Amino acid sequence: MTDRNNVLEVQAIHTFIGQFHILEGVSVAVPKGSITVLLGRNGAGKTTTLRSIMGLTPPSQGSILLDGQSLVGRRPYTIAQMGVGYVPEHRAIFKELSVRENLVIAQRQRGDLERRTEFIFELFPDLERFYHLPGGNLSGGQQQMLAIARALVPDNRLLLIDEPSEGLAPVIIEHLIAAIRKLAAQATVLLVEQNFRVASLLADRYVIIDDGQSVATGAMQDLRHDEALVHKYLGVA
Amino acid sequence: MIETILEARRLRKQFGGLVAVDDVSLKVARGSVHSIIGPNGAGKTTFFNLLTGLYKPTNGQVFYKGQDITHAPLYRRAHLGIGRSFQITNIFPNLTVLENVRLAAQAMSNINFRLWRRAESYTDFTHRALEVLELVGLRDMAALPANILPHGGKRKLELAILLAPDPEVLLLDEPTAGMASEQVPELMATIASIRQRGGKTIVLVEHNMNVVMSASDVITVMNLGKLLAEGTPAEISANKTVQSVYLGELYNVEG
Amino acid sequence: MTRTRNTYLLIVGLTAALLVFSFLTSAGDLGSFGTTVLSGLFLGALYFLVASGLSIVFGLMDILNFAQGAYFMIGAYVTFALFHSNMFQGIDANLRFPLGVIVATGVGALFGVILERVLLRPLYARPVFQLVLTFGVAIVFGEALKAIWGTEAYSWNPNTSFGIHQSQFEIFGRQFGTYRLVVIAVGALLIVLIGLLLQRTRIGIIIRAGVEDSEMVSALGINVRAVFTMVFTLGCAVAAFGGAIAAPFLGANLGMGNAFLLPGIAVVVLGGLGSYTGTAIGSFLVGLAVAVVAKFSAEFLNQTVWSSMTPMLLLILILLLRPSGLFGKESR
Amino acid sequence: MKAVKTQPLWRRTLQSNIGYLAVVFFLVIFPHLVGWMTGDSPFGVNGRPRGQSVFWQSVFIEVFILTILAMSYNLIFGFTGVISFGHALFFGLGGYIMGLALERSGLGAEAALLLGAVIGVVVCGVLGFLMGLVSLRLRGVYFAIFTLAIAEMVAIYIGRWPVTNAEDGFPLANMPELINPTRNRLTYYYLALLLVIITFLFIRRLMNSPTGKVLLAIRENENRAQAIGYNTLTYKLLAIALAGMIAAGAGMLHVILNRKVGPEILSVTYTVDPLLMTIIGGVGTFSGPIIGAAGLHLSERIFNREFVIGTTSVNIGENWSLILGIIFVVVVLVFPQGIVGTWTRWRSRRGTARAPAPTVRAANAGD
Repeated sequence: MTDRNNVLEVQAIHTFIGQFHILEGVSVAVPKGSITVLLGRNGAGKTTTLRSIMGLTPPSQGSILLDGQSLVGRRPYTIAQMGVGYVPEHRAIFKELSVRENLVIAQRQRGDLERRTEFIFELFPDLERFYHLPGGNLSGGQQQMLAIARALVPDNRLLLIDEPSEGLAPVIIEHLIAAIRKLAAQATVLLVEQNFRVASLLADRYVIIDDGQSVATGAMQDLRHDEALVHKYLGVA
Repeated sequence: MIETILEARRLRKQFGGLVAVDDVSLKVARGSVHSIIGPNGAGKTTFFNLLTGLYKPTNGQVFYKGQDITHAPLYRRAHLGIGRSFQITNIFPNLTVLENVRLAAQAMSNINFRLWRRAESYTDFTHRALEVLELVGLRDMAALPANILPHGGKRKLELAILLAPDPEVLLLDEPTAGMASEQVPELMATIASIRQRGGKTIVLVEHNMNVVMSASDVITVMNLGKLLAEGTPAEISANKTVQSVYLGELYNVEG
Repeated sequence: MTRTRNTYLLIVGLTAALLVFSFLTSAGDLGSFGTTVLSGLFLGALYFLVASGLSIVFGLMDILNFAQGAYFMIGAYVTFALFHSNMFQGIDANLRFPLGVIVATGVGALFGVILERVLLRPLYARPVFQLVLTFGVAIVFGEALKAIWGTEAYSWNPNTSFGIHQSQFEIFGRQFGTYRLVVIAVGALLIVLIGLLLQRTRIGIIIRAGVEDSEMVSALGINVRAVFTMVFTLGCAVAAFGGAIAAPFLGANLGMGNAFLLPGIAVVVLGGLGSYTGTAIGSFLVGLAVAVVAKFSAEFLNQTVWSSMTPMLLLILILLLRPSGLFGKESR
Repeated sequence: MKAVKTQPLWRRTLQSNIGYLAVVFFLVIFPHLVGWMTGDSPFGVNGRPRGQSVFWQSVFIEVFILTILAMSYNLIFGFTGVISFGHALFFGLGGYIMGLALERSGLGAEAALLLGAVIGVVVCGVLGFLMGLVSLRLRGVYFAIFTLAIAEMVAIYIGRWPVTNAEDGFPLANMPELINPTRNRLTYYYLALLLVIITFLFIRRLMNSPTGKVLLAIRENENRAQAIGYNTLTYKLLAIALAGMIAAGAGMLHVILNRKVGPEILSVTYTVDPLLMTIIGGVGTFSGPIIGAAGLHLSERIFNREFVIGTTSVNIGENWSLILGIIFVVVVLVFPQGIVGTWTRWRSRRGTARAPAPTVRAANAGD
């Protein structure tokens, strides 16, 4: 069943939040070195899928394998220590902490940050400028960059990024796209994105989630030409 | 002449440095179903909460039947005839289903401080509650504690609580959220039947496009805290700008 | 920005008002004024030791630990008992006391771990019961102390005590115990140390981040529950340490718990939820206020009842006038 | 089910309350039962005024007083969902006002009793209302702190107040002969029992009234209660004022029984006891506070003596509060529903397994 090329393999997970049956069978495979995007309307279960992988809303059924090791039943911090970086929606950075402290806290070993500082500043020059300012003083786009940078501090094999473009102005989105593409050279990425344009510029592969189930998967290139599928699950009409 | 029942005038809401709702004006016509849509982070939930009174706007006003209700607390709005539902199921978990709805029916009455009679002796409210439960299809479960209802049942109960006091304006916050797909048509049928009975105005924040497109008279699209477009479902689905915020520009450029 | 400036103006104003009031009521007697201020600082140092744990735990875990006063009391009893126990009279008094303090702090830490891990952890889903439980635990500790040492109020005899405790110094012609000065210094030292811990160390960054969003901290690979246990334990240990170093002056009695819990809570509310600076400043404001009122009521009203009531009165006033505290964020 | 409905109201009432009626019946004959078994007169006048029956009467009167106090606490904590750590304030103030009225008003015993009862209840009601008004807008924890601070402050003040002899308090000698617990303890016993019954019926009726349902709604989900149109603050104020008034009544019964008023009736004990009794008995149930109060107070009486085990003797009663506290901690951890709540759950789980859907009757109840 398991493909050795897949960094992450999620198979038919079911997740409840309280009594809400949010995920009713979601399967996602993320090939090594790829950017895979989860598509779907609001409330379809994309965020919950990421949170379930991270152990924040543990699934009650199904399996999640990270390079063949099961993640189900592990606590979030162990999952993170196994090499999963998480960038939550709404840019959950620590607003009272300085940019530097936001990055320091993400270190898993001494020296992580020193090794990565250059790379991070190259990706997001703004962070260098505001290195000692509280995170709360940053603009929305800069906060998003900080949230992503935080996931880059330790060596992660997999990055989970939830809606990087949410609420950002187009110029900043361009910048983010460029940054995330650079990232993909170093790690495998699983992304949630509502904006189809952003998704199609970034991703190699897609998984569509609708009503708590994964309903379609394939190469992003093919999806761009499948207008019917796009409109069925993502469109306005 | 279309009569405006609920109006937002230049509403603005700022959380710290973030402007969640930026100068949005809106008129809801009496008897219409008016939907508010937009991508994540568009500010529609915040806008909705400004209408319901959960948040106080930084600037701007809200009018109901020409009366300024910007600063009216939640319970006052309910008395004026504005009812709201919640995105997260928001019921009284350890009371029975009937009691949940009966409490809502009783809220507008003047019996709330009668300490001496049994609540059940006010049969009008029990009748009203049972009537509403019938409407949403929960009558058989009236005596169960609300927290043992399945999720779909709780959503129906939510709707019943909303309907029981017979409000003129219903503000529905993502009624299909977390609902299994097979339950959605049932909910749409309920909304349709509320419409058919007439006299009700419905404001809907919703993601499920099938629901929005088939149920609405008017759709308002928000993006980045601002009002982007307004029109009939046909107009909105033909609108290029709207398509682009939902799908991103590339798709439309290429497709 | 202006809000911060206003806050500091308010603090300076309050302090100045207290000092001026104290100065005027001491009728030009500088010695009386000086001892009042020093008493205020002494109380402030002790309040800080109770309140720092309360405040950080409240910010991080959303638990208001009503048993914090009991830990203070445990610290005092254990130190008192060890110092006066016949078993240890062979040890030199100057050594016996610090050893007692260390043991008392350790006992506080031990009970802190037990309370957090065994009793509070299963109740994280039920915050109301956590609150009620810490209230119950406070009672249990009080009763346990009563069962062991009885209802007697023990006071420390300076004549058979250790060196510093026996010495006095003069301030404008009035005697003041050197030991209380040491307590003030220790309190100030701990303010700096805990402040450095929070600002400079990795664990401090984790704690401050956890106050904002503990789930995100765990998603970054940090075992937040272990941090909870550590912080809670540390808070209890510091409170017990406070009781231990207070014992030579206050002795040990069953009223101590509430006598320090309520001012501690007043400090937390005054300082503002989760604000360390607020807690540090608030401690000395409350300490000074209690000392000034105590002095005033003893000299002019001729009764001590007002001084005992001051912490509660302050707490009530703060809750009514500024429930968000000095440095608290305004809630929606 | 049809059969039940056609029965006359009094019969239905009787049937559904059969357990309570049995308890009341037992309590009514109890003093005579003890008297008959031990040969002491329950009236305590014929030669042996300190007999077993009279002793047990006083134990039960204490139980009744604590029951009333616990029921009043349950009204705010269990039914309305508001935590207060200052309930002793109402109990103690009620006691003090009654004491002052009897000893210092200069009126005759009957008039003073009436005056004290009215003033005490009114003062505590108004005080509860005011405390709620200024502090209920605060978060839950802050209300708990606020009540604790007020109660402690008043306790300290009255403990040093010369007018009421500070920490010594003052004895009560002036009281109506009919209910004088020294000479006519049996009538006092029945009076206390009557007040328990009245309080119980009042709270049950209140909780079944439209107002009570709103209180439950506030406990369950205050935001939603507001959203459907209730000004929840008003209802919480009502609950706190009523609970304060009832607690004041309990305090009055207490000082008359003990013929003494002192600051100990304001101590935190009278907050902790009803809290423990309510939680151990069952939060938010009608019978929980009764079972909690009776269970805890009676076991204290039973265990409050030397137990000789081999050569060592242990006095459990001396450390009773410690044991109580430990029991409380265990109950909160293991049975947060308390005795009654756990029992009901257990029974309903068995019940639903056997009899499916007991739903139709209640659904039709309004028809």
